[in-house]
Amino acid sequence: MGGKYKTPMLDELEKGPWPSFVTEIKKAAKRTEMADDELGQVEKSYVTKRGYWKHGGIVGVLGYGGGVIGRYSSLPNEFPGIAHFHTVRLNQPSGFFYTAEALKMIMDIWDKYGSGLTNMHGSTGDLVLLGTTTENLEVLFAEYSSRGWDLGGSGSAMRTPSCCVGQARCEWACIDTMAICNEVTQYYQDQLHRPSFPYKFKIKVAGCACDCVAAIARADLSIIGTWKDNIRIDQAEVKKYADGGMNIQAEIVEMCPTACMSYDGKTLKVNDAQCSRCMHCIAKMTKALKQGKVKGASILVGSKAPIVVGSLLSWVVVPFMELEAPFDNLKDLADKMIEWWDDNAKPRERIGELIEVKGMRPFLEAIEMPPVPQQVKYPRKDPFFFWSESDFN
Amino acid sequence: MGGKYKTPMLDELEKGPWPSFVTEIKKAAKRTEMADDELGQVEKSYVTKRGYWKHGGIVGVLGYGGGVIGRYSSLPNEFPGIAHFHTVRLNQPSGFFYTAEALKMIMDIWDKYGSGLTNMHGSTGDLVLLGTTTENLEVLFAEYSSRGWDLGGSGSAMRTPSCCVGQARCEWACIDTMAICNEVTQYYQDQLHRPSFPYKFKIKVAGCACDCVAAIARADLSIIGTWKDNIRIDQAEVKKYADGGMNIQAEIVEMCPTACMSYDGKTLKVNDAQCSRCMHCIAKMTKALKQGKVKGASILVGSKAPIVVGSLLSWVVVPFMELEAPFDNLKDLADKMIEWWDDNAKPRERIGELIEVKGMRPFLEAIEMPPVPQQVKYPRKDPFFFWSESDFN
Amino acid sequence: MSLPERQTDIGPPHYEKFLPPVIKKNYGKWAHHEVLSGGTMVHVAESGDKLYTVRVASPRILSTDTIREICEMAEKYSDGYLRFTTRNNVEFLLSDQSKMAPLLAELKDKKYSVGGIGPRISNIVHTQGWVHCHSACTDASGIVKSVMDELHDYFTTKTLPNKVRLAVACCVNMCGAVHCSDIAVVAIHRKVPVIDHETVGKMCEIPTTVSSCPTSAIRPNPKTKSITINEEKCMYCGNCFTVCPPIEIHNPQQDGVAIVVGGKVGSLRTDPKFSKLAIPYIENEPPRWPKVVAAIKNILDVYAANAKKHERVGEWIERVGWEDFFKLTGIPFTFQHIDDFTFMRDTLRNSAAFKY
Amino acid sequence: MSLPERQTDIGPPHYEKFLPPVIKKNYGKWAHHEVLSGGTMVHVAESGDKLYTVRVASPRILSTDTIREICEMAEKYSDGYLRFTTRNNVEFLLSDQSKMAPLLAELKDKKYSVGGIGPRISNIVHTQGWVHCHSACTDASGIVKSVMDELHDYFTTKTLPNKVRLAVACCVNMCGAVHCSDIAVVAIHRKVPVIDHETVGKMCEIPTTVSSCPTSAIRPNPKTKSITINEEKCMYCGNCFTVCPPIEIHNPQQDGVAIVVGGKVGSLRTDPKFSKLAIPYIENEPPRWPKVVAAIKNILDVYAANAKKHERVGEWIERVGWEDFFKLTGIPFTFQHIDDFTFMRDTLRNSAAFKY
Ligand code: SRM
Ligand code: SRM
Ligand code: SRM
Ligand code: SRM
Ligand code: SF4
Ligand code: SF4
Ligand code: SF4
Ligand code: SF4
Ligand code: SF4
Ligand code: SF4
Ligand code: SF4
Ligand code: SF4
Repeated sequence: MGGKYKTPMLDELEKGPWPSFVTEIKKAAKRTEMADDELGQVEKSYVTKRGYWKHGGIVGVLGYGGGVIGRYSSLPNEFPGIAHFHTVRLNQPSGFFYTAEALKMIMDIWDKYGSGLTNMHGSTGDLVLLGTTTENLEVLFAEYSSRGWDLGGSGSAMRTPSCCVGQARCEWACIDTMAICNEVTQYYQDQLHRPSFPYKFKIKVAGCACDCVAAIARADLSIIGTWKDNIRIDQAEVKKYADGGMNIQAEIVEMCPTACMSYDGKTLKVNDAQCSRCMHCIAKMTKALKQGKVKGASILVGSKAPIVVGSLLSWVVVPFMELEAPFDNLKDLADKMIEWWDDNAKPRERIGELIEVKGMRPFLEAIEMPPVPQQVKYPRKDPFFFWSESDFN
Repeated sequence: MGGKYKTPMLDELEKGPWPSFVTEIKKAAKRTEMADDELGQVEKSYVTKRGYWKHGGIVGVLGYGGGVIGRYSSLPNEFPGIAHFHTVRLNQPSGFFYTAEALKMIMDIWDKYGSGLTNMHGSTGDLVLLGTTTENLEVLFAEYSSRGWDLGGSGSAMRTPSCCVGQARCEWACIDTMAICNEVTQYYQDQLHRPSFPYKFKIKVAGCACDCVAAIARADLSIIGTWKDNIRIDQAEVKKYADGGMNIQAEIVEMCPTACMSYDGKTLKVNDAQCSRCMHCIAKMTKALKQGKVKGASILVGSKAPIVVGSLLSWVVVPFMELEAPFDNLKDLADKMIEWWDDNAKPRERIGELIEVKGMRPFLEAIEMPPVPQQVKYPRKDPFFFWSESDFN
Repeated sequence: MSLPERQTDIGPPHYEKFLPPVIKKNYGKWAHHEVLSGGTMVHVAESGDKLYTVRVASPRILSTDTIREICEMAEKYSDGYLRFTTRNNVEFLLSDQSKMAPLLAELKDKKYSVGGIGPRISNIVHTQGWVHCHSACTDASGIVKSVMDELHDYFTTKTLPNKVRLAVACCVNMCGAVHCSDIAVVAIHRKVPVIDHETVGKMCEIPTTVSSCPTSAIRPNPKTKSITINEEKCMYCGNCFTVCPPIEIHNPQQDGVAIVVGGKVGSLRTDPKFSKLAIPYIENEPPRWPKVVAAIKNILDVYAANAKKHERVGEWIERVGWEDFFKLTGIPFTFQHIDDFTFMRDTLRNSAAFKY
Repeated sequence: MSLPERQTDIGPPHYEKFLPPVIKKNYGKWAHHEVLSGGTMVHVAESGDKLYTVRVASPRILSTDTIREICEMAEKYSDGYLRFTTRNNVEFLLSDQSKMAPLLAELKDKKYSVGGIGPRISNIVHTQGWVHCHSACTDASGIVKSVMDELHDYFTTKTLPNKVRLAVACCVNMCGAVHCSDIAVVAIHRKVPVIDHETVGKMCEIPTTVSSCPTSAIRPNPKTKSITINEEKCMYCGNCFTVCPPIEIHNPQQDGVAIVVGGKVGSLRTDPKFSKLAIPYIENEPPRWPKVVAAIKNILDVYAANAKKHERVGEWIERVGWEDFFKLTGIPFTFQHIDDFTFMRDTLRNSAAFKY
């Protein structure tokens, strides 16, 4: 099989040092007509500068409302192999850890029923299997689920949670990101597989303010590790950095956003009361500086892509929360958020958008959080504000 | 006359070192029933915690649509002296300069026809005469105008322009604020006296970025002096500041917003290419630092109080413009702005609000200004933007 | 007595008529200045000429008597020349240094306050209040007097890290410069307006009234030929009342003031800033508003103790963070502080780094 | 062949199954790490145990063949353990240092790129493009390949002031992390959609279509039983097309990409930032988008030459100002750069201090 099409445009993209997706498609095209026709259609797109995909219809597996994105070529006669070309979202293990054995099993099944192409991983976090037909869906699902692999989310549902590598490898993880991610994924299985929300709801967990999973920018519920007590300093290691050529004054002290550090050429000091726990100094001097020991997470809410009211970053709602397995406090909180959102949102309204419409107060009241200064960059400016009867007592 | 009322509440406000407005009202109350009844009514307000003024009716002088704010007590039987209590706005001379002679003349006439109370000055800039009757308006106007004093603005009109003291006394005035203010006041006499705009339009002129007339915060058209070339440094004077105890590093160099200054204990240097002309260093070291010699103004547009879409600060539209008498370029520009606003605004819509509704582009096109980076703090974030046919050529 | 002949559209007299000779001569040619005391300064021209300024407090509401008194002092000491500042102080403009001491003596004698120059508190920008405006929900002059009595030393002698600009607005129209002041007072309502349906029907244009409401809280009520207000949506701006007086927004028991902080207008060091809400409500307590005075004093003291030299109130707060502002001042943080007006988006914290 | 028994709602397998023993043992007890080269690092546990990571580039679209090849290498060198990163690179997790050199040799042999660790460019976050999405107005994978070929040295060896995160979104839905990236590409339309009135009437729910438009550009047209679009108001977001396919937004001649810059998500030093518009439009030039590549290269070079150590792109720009960004990069400033979307207010400059 393979080689049905001449692809002079795409061939250009096999040149150069970066690994080529064209090479990948060609590899699969040697084995599946799907991948071969995909190659042909993409080549055509490169010539005409437009895509040839129809809107997805609703396809899926029995009892589930999501996990599969229906996709059909708009040129099924020209490219019959991709008349159906649905993607299957397999829920990745937290932290994207695999064994070769498990991965090969996944690939074997995929070669049997799909295009032989994958996305490792989708932007939300799923292991995306790229291209199969409607009739293969049930079989695929049976094969995978019987081996312990389930589908991820799509549609107006809980979406597949994801997280940074966290305590598995990182010295800065203030929370067990992978355990949290796994726990909420399990806890919300029903909501993940049966879309019943006003719109999508995403959860991402980062172990510290570096936010290696971009939680603050692309999760309705962003959980970010932090600490409360003092930074621990090993002055001997500070000296080693200085000896190693680091300009501690310029690179660390002057870049501290709160100007709470000082260095006299010997001792590095932090005025912890002023520290905002931004992670800069710790990240750049990992051997010398350690976070405090009272660890937990900040809970932020609302980020999303720009469609249609403009992109949002998540907002702080709970500045600090201890998070220990089984994370019931977190699940409670998320439940309250979702319930309020579900009760109040219009269709296709994300939780951040709803908060903008309703204001923070009803949201905070719903999740039973008092107002605290950490929730704002600065207080309101204009003198137009509401009073409730409860404020008068 | 005077002393009709017991004013125990207001009497409290005659105590203490700050000059007392109550004492002022009492002084006038010795001579006019108006001021005496005013005293009585204000005392009543102090007791009941509410005002007793009706909405202003439309009153004024023949041929003018503004300059007088009609005001009537809602308790005319109780306080007959202030049944009418209109204010008259006399257009102040630029810079609020007076001779004792001129002021006394103004007071003499006011004592004849009004309450004997004034506001020196109103927030917009007018010399406000506080309290007279409808029947006295024409007489007052004849008396004042025959002596060279005219009314200021009110209503949906050009409002009385005002300015900082500028070159009359200040070493930092990059433009002749008083001449500009006087010129635009004269140029817009018709629009000032005959409300024909969608809403109020205010002009304020400050000689430099200190903005001693708060132009950027409360003028539809804010004119702020600036310069383009290099800051001039007198190192001998720098030394004197240092010798005098100034911590140049902390107070000047580290407070420079662009970090473009350096000081080695001897020589103070400015990297002018990076300087934003914020005025900090010059203001704090006036003997040592002088602005460059290529002077002019930045033109900003749109500030206003919060009613009803939230307060606005003026936005930069023309970063630099030379301004020499008779300031035709400025008048042209203002004309274009006003024309666009007049053509497009709804009633009670300020020019800043209109720009928000229509976008900057039509406004800049109307005033024939190209887009430049100085107009924005930062470019747009979301990928939703318009294209005109003209952009495709 | 026949009227003198009226003239129209002549505009104000040209300022040149009122400039002292030393200013005319050195106009645009000033070299530098020096602050001599809390209320005096000298400007030196390139020519070497000097202009001495003596600044005097004014309650802004001035009787003709007081103005005449001031004029007489001007005639005695400054050749009759004087001016007012953009913050409503009076300035005597002296070219003769030897007249300064006697002027200051007479001012002291007559109990004028000399001050407001340099890193101090100057006059409070304020507006009409109960003295003249139908819209007022507090009195401006009374608050100003009470606050300035308390802070008087900061006007005359004591210094602060930088200028501190105070303002009072007697309603949310904010005729004063409250929205960009270091510390300011703005009067607010807290209750939905009470409607006199009969009068509304007669006196007001319903569509104008409906559209006056920024939050769309008002709907026409064809039955009563009046309007109804949605209590959930009204944020007491009073705009409907301005357009239609029978919609009574005043509520003496519930009206009061809010304190806002951290604004500025100059572009020195940092961009001009809007004032932000510090205290959402303090009741009206005429005649001397003790809680308002104490609140302002507290904020000022904390600023004075914590800011760096040259830092304005807003610059200090932005450096230490609003978390610290609330902690240091002990002001409680409430739901009202969290913006829910149109532009709340950028006021909410979208960062994992903050203080406790 | 009968199907194996399906299970539901089991969720993903527990990650513990896939953790190498050294991780299980030292879980949550890592002490520090060291970057050894552009694509290798070692994490040291409190126990002294070490974990070596070798990071390898991936085109994200991977064939099962390649994944099997990677698995085989993992079996050979890292006891079968591997992971993927949040930016879609592959990481081999070695507990035995001696296996690193042979792994690197085999990777080199097989033409894998090792890199992306430290102050470098890592993989470009991107999404489906013409490969799979109906909404795409450019191809994502092709741009990524073209750009990464050009910047390859910055992945493997060369360093930059800090990490530079690149992203590509193939439409304004922005499934990639474009809105908070150092430098990113977002595909845009520039023409009002063309409506197939007959199909619209049949296929689409008119009220939903009307309300899908964020700028209220769409009105129902009862005559055609379709809709009309107000050309003045449409800003080509494509939301109507998502809701109602016969509203054709694609226009191959006019579709293209915009370049945005200065975003980030971490809270280190400065708050997370949105990316801002740098270049409003570059035409689609498959197969290798030379203008896009050149534009990104230019911005990156200017950043590398001007930023301080540890400054991200957005931090550098905010320090020098956007005036300087446009001057230094030579990118023309256009009307499109000036925000006129809902929240333009705070993007306009309200200060008298700026650079030329
Ligand atoms: C597959 C994936 C891109 C990828 O190649 O990785 C993807 C693909 C699509 N996204 Fe997405 N989104 C994907 C992650 C994202 C992300 C990133 C994330 O989740 O971290 C975002 C930005 C964050 C967010 O949610 O705001 C994202 C924001 C959107 C939006 C805008 C939503 C919004 O509220 O602003 C849409 C539009 C919509 O929902 O109608 C959208 C819609 C779509 C659709 C379903 C297009 C459509 O309208 O039908 C795409 C299907 C493509 C296809 O045919 O395969 N996709 N989408 C990602 C999911 C894979 C996975 O499960 O792991
Ligand atoms: C007299 C004065 C206050 C003072 O004591 O100094 C004043 C008094 C009034 N202002 Fe003002 N405004 C005065 C300067 C201002 C300023 C400051 C300025 O001009 O620099 C502002 C803020 C800047 C601005 O224009 O936005 C100001 C913003 C308002 C507003 C809000 C306008 C807006 O678009 O946001 C209103 C409401 C309105 O126009 O309906 C208003 C309305 C009023 C009215 C007419 C109340 C009304 O609705 O009828 C007040 C009449 C009071 C009276 O009975 O005497 N006044 N008003 C000031 C004019 C005196 C003068 O001519 O010198
Ligand atoms: C007289 C007056 C102008 C006028 O036309 O009337 C004036 C005069 C001077 N100002 Fe001003 N400013 C005057 C209102 C203002 C205002 C407007 C306002 O307060 O509403 C501001 C803006 C305040 C703000 O940013 O919110 C203002 C911000 C400044 C600054 C900037 C202070 C800072 O560092 O932020 C300076 C420079 C300085 O003090 O170093 C300055 C400096 C000066 C100098 C030194 C300029 C000079 O060389 O002559 C003048 C005397 C200084 C003084 O009073 O301490 N002037 N000055 C105004 C006096 C008002 C008063 O009675 O107190
Ligand atoms: C492996 C990964 C997490 C994962 O679960 O997969 C990861 C791992 C590490 N990150 Fe990260 N980051 C990873 C994505 C991110 C992201 C998310 C993204 O790019 O979408 C960010 C946010 C970027 C942003 O702000 O826009 C991120 C911002 C950081 C930072 C902050 C950099 C800064 O100064 O702004 C650090 C600290 C540093 O580099 O000094 C950091 C540091 C680290 C450390 C050193 C943490 C540690 O001690 O283990 C890890 C290796 C460093 C490296 O790659 O240079 N990591 N890191 C991700 C690797 C992606 C890749 O293949 O390149
Ligand atoms: S977010 Fe923090 S804890 Fe997680 S991998 Fe990155 S640096 Fe480590
Ligand atoms: S964590 Fe950030 S704020 Fe705290 S000391 Fe380090 S650099 Fe400063
Ligand atoms: S604005 Fe500038 S020029 Fe005008 S008085 Fe103030 S400092 Fe002088
Ligand atoms: S004017 Fe401002 S930006 Fe320029 S050198 Fe002085 S302090 Fe720095
Ligand atoms: S602020 Fe309000 S109450 Fe005070 S003068 Fe202005 S309109 Fe009247
Ligand atoms: S007070 Fe303001 S918000 Fe309330 S009904 Fe009147 S106009 Fe609307
Ligand atoms: S960014 Fe747009 S085109 Fe690309 S995958 Fe997402 S929805 Fe499809
Ligand atoms: S493309 Fe967007 S803006 Fe244009 S009509 Fe469709 S929905 Fe409205």
